[in-house]
Amino acid sequence: MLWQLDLAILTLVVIAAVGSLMVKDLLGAAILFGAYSFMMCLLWTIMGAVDVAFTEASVGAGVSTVFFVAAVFRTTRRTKD
Amino acid sequence: MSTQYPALVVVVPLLSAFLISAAGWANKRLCFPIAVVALAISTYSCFGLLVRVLNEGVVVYRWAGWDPPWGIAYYVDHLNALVLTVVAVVSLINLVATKKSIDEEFPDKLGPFYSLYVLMVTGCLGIVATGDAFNLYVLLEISALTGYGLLAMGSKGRAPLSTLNYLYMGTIGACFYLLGIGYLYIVTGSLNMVDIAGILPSLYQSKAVMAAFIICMVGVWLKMALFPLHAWLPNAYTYAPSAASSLIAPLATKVMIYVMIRLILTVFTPEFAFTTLSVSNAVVWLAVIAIVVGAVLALQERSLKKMLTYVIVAEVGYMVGGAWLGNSAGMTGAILHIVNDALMTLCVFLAVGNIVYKAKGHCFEDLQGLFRKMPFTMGGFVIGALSIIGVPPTCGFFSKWYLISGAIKAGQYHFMAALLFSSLVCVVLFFRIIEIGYYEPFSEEHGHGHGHHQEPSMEEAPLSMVVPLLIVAAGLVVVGLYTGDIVEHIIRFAIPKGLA
Amino acid sequence: MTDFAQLVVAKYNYWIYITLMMIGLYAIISKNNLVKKILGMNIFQTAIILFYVSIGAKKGATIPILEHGHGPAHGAGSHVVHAADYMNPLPHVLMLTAIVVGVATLGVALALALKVYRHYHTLEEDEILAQIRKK
Amino acid sequence: METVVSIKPLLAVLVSLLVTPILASSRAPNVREMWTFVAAGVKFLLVLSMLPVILNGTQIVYTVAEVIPGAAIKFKVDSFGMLFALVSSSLWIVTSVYSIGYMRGLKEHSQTRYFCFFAFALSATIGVAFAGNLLTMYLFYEMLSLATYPLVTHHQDHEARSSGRKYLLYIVGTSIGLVLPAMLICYDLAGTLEFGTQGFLAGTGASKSLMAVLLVLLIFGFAKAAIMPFHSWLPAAMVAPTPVSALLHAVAVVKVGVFSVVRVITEVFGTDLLFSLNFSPIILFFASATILVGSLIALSQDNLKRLLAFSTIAQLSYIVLGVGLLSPLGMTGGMLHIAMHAFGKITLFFCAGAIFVATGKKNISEMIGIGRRMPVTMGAFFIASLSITGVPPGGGFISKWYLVLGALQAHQVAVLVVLLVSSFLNACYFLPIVYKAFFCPPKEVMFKGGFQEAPLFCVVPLVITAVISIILLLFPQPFLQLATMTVQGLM
Amino acid sequence: MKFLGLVIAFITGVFLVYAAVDFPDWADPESPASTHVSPHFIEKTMEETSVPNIVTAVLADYRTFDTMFEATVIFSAAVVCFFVLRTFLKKEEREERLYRHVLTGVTIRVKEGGRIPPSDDFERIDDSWIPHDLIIKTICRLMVPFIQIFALYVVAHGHHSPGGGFQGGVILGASVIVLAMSHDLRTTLQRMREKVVGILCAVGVLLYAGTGALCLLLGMNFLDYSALAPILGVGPVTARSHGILIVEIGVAIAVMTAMVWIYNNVSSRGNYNEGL
Repeated sequence: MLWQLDLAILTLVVIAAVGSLMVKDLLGAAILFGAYSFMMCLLWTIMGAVDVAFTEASVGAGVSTVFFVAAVFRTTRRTKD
Repeated sequence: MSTQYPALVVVVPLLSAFLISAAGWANKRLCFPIAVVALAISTYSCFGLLVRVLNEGVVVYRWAGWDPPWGIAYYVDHLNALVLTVVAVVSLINLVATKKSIDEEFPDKLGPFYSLYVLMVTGCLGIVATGDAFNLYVLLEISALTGYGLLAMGSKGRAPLSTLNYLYMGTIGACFYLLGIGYLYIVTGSLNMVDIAGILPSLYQSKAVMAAFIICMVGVWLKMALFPLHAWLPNAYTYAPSAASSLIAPLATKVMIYVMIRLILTVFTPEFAFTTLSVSNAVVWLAVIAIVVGAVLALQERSLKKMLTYVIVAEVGYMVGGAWLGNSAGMTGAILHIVNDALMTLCVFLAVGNIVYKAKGHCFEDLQGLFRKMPFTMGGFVIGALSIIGVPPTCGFFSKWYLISGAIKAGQYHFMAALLFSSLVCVVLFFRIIEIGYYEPFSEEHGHGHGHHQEPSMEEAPLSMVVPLLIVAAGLVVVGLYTGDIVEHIIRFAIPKGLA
Repeated sequence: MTDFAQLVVAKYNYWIYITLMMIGLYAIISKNNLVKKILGMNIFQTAIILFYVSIGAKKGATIPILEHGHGPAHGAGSHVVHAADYMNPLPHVLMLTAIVVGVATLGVALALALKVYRHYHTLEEDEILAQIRKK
Repeated sequence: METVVSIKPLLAVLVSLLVTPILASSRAPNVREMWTFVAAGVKFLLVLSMLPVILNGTQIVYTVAEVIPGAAIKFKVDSFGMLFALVSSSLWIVTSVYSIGYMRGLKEHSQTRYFCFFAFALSATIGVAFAGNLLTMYLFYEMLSLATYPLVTHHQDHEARSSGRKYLLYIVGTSIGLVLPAMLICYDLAGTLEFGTQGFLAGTGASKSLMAVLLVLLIFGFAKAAIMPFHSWLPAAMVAPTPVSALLHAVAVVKVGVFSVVRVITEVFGTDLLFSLNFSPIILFFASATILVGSLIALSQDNLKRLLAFSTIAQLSYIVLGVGLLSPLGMTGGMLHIAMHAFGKITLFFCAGAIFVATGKKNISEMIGIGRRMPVTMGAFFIASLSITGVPPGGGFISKWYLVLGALQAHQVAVLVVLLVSSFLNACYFLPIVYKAFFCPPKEVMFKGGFQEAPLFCVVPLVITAVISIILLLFPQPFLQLATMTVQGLM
Repeated sequence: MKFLGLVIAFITGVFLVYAAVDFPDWADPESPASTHVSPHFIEKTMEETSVPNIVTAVLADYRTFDTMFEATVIFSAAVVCFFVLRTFLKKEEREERLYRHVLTGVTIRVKEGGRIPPSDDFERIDDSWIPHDLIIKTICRLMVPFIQIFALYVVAHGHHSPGGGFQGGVILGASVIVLAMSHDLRTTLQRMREKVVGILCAVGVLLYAGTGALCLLLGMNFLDYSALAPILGVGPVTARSHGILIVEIGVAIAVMTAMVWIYNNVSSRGNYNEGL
């Protein structure tokens, strides 16, 4: 595998994580978290952990995000940090 | 069948959990019997397992028929067998004792409640029985998740909030443990405890191993609420439904103590923990602080249940300190105290459950005149209290005895002082309760009441709640009298010869 | 300097996972919003999963699915397999479990957060504590 | 010394414990008190049945459970324990009679609880008497503290609560704070807690300073002995009903404390060890101080029960003093004083209670001329006070006599002085009461009407005990023999 | 608090970095992790379980005990969500309800005790009702079957390709969730009642654990699939392969229903109205 791609995605992952924690809107945070999970899943595909990546794609990027969105819809988007 | 005891211990409750959850949709009244039968079978096989271990030493069970380290195996030795038995017995008694309050609190959710209850027990049993580091993590999460569910159904608002904090802390703790196991895996390449223990000695100098040990310990401490990581415990247990708190308070922390001792004794050897890694003094000091802080915080509480939770924090200090004294007496005390503390915590929490069931509250004001109202409950409570204080012949005294003598042997006199201090504080704590129940509300005309005390306005809790409580209370004394045998025939073998 | 660079590159994944863990830990401890804490918690968990998967990686190896695997079992059994050709499957297995545990925890946490919101009508911890003190 | 194994000690302890459920469940008072008598009688007979064996110089041992290696829960009946057991079990019968009269006379509330815990306390007392090692003694000592708490605080009012707090604070606080660590250190040193006539600390080459610390911890730790400065629970505990004060705070509780201290001196350390370490002055100093100060405070008391309380404090230290002399005669005197003082002091308490029942008076200043009203009671009071003071025909004379001889034998002139002074003080605070009771000018008499005694249930017991304390002067057996046997065993 | 968090996180980080220096280099074939236990899996899987996908083999056979509890975790999470969130509206009949006439879009308000003509062109709605977007509705409706077929493929083909019970189950669940999101919760609940979800969730895990119990009853250790050989009428190795398939199906059912169950409770905050 090419390690440049590896490094790039690793960096992106960190950015997505920080972003999802920084953004002042829970819905945005949830979406960014989905992006984060998907980056993660790509990363693992690169590392050859196909099953883990598959699971993360379906669970982490898919269902988890849905749960977050549902919860945010049921509560509030407002957040102070 | 006796070869299958290790499987039955865990599998029967597990299966019954699913059955209960399915049956709950058909007929609510089926749930309780299934749960009782399952836990009874599990308890029975625990005793059978204990007997087998006493007769023929370590029992190995290969799940799915694969040899370790490739498959997952249970290694049941004296330590596991003892703790397994205690866990099973405690959960069974509590299940029977709290039926009435459960029926009252969750009339339309009996199915899920019992299924979660049994799953929680399964998790604890599995944690104690397993010999595979990662399997332990999964079971940890099961017992934790179900525990969150049970705790969250208490008082509106406060309970979910405190449970959520518990969830954060618990997840961090479990993740730390997982991380530590990862560190072990990266240097040893194995997940089987015995296998790891075989590989490690050549690597004791590696920073990774040291880190793995410390990370695991921090994770475990976080889950057992050792000071200063205890903040989540009091609220989580206080606002929980009484059935849940009287299950989780005795089991959760004790099981984590067991995990700590298992890690110290089996995965990492005592030499590594106590000599190679020179942190034991610091940990003992931490335990001392935990005991003192727990006792002091308990003093300032005005709610019985919350006071007891702080007592638990102090008790955790006992066991951690005893385990880290680094000599066999202290370790004996710690292991013995796992048993005793589980029983006496169960005893007092059952009593609190009865009080809440009748007096509809656990603040000090609700306790007035309880000795006249519910004498049997208070009798059980007093015995539990005496055991926590450490009055012979209740079992609490003897584990305290071993802990203190371990402290003397190790020359850790501050630990001894802390234990005595907490005993004295416990005297104050519990006799304050007893005074409130005994004197208040004060009668108008002084003392020589002309028969106005006489009328026994007894409103005791139902028999199904009182009898188990009294059984546990009697058990405290019995266990105390049989301390000698327990130590002689079980705990002595659980402690490696290397330990001075 | 060069060997330091070597160190950085050779263990780049480990550094990243540590960074992610620090982020997650910081979020759990010091974020004020309950859902943000839950986010931090999940980041924390995925960081550890990343760590494990990094353990499993192996230079010059392919994904842990045997070639010629199709076809009848005994036939394929005869085909000889070299451990060096395939990734280490064990961490992957463990992490499947870990991911599922993660989503389970997430579900429970969100449920609790909903219950808290139903009672206090806010997700901000300080506001909730203020309400509790007011009572 | 040969030993026989027998379950009798356990039975003697348990008999009153087993009867408590029956007491608690029995509705009719008569049935309840009948059972009390049954228990008391059986207990006394059991103890009595062991007496001949002991007098033959054999010991009875029985091990209940081997809880900790070297420290089982174990009973050992030797001459000294037998002496104490005999006193307390015999006095329980008398006190039961008295309690009935007193409690019914005052229509006290929740008498069932009272009788239950009374029985409970008695089994704890016998347990201490027959304890075979320090652990067992500690066990029953704690049990006694907890069993007496509801009795002390029987009235359940603010006063009872505050004094109950004081009681617990002193008794339990000292036993956990001082005895427990001392016991553990002993265990760590010796590896056993078995009582031995040579003392189990003898062999262990512990430093003198450590020994001194242990001695102080143990002597003050058993705070029921009320050695100053750990004495002030005793006057506070006088809020209890009089029978409780009578049996527990004149006989059972305080004597248990003293008994434990004597055990510590004789069988934990052993006389030889103390002698070689020359610790006797420590004990003597504290004991003498307690005697003098206690007597002086007693002088200034007006409330009769408080006066008796302080006199008790002083008298207890006689026993410690006698044993602390480490001379054979002195020890004999001390041990004998357990019995003598018990009979004398319980009589005095009975009298105080009888006066209270009959007239409702608590203070001495209100009892002028009461002799005309209650001659029997005051006569018994007179005899008992003589016995306490140590003047014939009171039985106390013998024990005092031995104490004096022991002081001479140990060449402790100071102690001799202390004894004489305190006897004088005793006379000073007892005799005026009797004098005012009988020989006061008619115009000062506070009681109109003629002869009117307390209920029969109250009067008979105090007469009996008074008579016994006279008889003990003439026939001090078997107590004297038991004491001498013990001392011979120790020396 | 923020500062404390920073400090703790920083300390942890430094500690971990300090420890990580001793690690074997990343992806080093000679690291103990790749040389101690895993080679056995890689080399023996085929002849011991005849499953080419090593991960599946290890997951569902070598460490199947873990996986059973993994399924249990999901199950318990679902039960917890139900237990914590679900609120049963007792007096729903008495308060007024809204019905919408599908064809005309007329909304009628039924007072308590009132009835509507028994015809299926009325649908029950909440006051927070928003008209569904036709495009989304139609497209999702078209997508769902394909998603589900793919999911089934993933479950069935887990032996030979990435995937298996979990992934398939999650995707199945996702298909239902998509339906619930594009329409509303009631539509889904009409297709899949809560009771069905609850029972299926338990049955799925029960299938897994029950297989293990069956092996135990057949005289082998718990979950030792080779005990199934006589029943399935194949050799022990193939029996293992089949056993793996059985438990994967169980996991799929459990995970799917669990996901749906959690979603139902979370999205409707426990009172099963029309959800998102």
